[in-house]
Amino acid sequence: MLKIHYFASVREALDRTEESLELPAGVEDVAGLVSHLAAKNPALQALDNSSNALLVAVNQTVVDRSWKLSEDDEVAFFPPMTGG
Amino acid sequence: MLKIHYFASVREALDRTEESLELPAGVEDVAGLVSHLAAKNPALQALDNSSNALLVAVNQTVVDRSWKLSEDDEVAFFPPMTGG
Amino acid sequence: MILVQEQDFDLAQVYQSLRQEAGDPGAIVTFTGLVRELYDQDSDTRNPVTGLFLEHYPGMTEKCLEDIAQQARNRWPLQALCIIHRVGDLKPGDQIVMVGTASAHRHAAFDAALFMMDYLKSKAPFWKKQQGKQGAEWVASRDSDSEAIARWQK
Amino acid sequence: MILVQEQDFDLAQVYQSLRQEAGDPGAIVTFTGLVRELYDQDSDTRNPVTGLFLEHYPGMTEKCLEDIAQQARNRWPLQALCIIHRVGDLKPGDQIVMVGTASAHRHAAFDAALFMMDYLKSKAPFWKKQQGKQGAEWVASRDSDSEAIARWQK
Repeated sequence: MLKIHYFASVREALDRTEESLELPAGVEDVAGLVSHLAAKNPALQALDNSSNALLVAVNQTVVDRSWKLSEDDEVAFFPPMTGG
Repeated sequence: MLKIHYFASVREALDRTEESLELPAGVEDVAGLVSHLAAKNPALQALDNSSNALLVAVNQTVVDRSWKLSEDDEVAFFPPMTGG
Repeated sequence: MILVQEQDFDLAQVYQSLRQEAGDPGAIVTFTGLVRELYDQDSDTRNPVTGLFLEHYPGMTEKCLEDIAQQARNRWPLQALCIIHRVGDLKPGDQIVMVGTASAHRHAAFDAALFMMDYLKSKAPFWKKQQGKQGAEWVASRDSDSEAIARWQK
Repeated sequence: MILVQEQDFDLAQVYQSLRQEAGDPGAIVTFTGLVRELYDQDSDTRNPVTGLFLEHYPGMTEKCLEDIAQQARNRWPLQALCIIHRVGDLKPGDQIVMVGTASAHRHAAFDAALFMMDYLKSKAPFWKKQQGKQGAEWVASRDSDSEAIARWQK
């Protein structure tokens, strides 16, 4: 199972904190997962269309869209960081 | 009267903390004063001959050897600073 | 010492820890970040900040801060360092974050502290939501923060 | 706040003063310099430092520190700053000097604090005499300190 987390403005836009799902058939990388989730959720699609509005971490490390996914990965979606 | 101060290693080399003297006849600038004092004191001459070993402040500002002196100036001789 | 916590921190206590842990330090630098009432986005003073909510990604946050600390140790000869970042609800004037470094020499201590702050700002998973008199909004990331990181990668 | 004094100083107290004086600070940086037991010149550990005497030029010292502070205020938007330098007899582990800066932004606070330390090291009339187990000697000035100043003059 993929464990998916949403944070900050992404969490609010999607009105969702987390979800779990099987790695969908045909989804190999982060880009594929974003497309799969966005098909069900226009808010995610909108975020993904904005430049630099949606970052993705896999297993707690920020990765780009070509990152290959494995079953049991922890995936997180969030906006650019604003700590400090 | 010129008021002259000596600090740190310069003070120790000359075994002198301060002295007062009239601006000597013919002495117009710092270089002239150093020559005048060094003639009486070989230790000062030695310091002046070493590269960058002898700094001079007039009225509490570091100046170069061409600085013109006036009666009642406060002159200080010291090595490069090592604070902080 | 790396801490992510809701409660406030005591600069004096952290400073004494760094001083002791360092052994024979010549230089200790501390940086403290505080919640400003007049944030840049509201600098026309129409909407002063009345509160700040700090969200983070538990687990990834600690991993990220450890990584930043390790990068600093690899680049500079540090005798001790600390990073403390608060999360949760804060108000104007509150301390948000501190980093501290101890080294034999001042430039190492200064550079490492600034390096950790620059990385922390853009790479650690914290997000600020500002509460103003006219409502709440997520703070936008700044180009200047990405540029600050680029300087270290030259 | 600019002080030249024999007695020790309390970082926590200075930090709180900066925080209050600044009004709405976003960033506070403190630098503290301490007496090292193993100074570079003795880093082979044959002659650890047992004491340090700090001589200065009363009057010029204060004038010089005021000038350095004013240069920092002219270059960066500071909300508050302090410089404290001790003189007289010190021992290893003692605090010698601190500078502190408060600003809206971290880079101004960091740069101004480092600038003041770099200038203070080479431009303020302080001289260190180190007491070691094998005798006392005046600390030599370092080329790296002059080079640090040159960086700010570019």
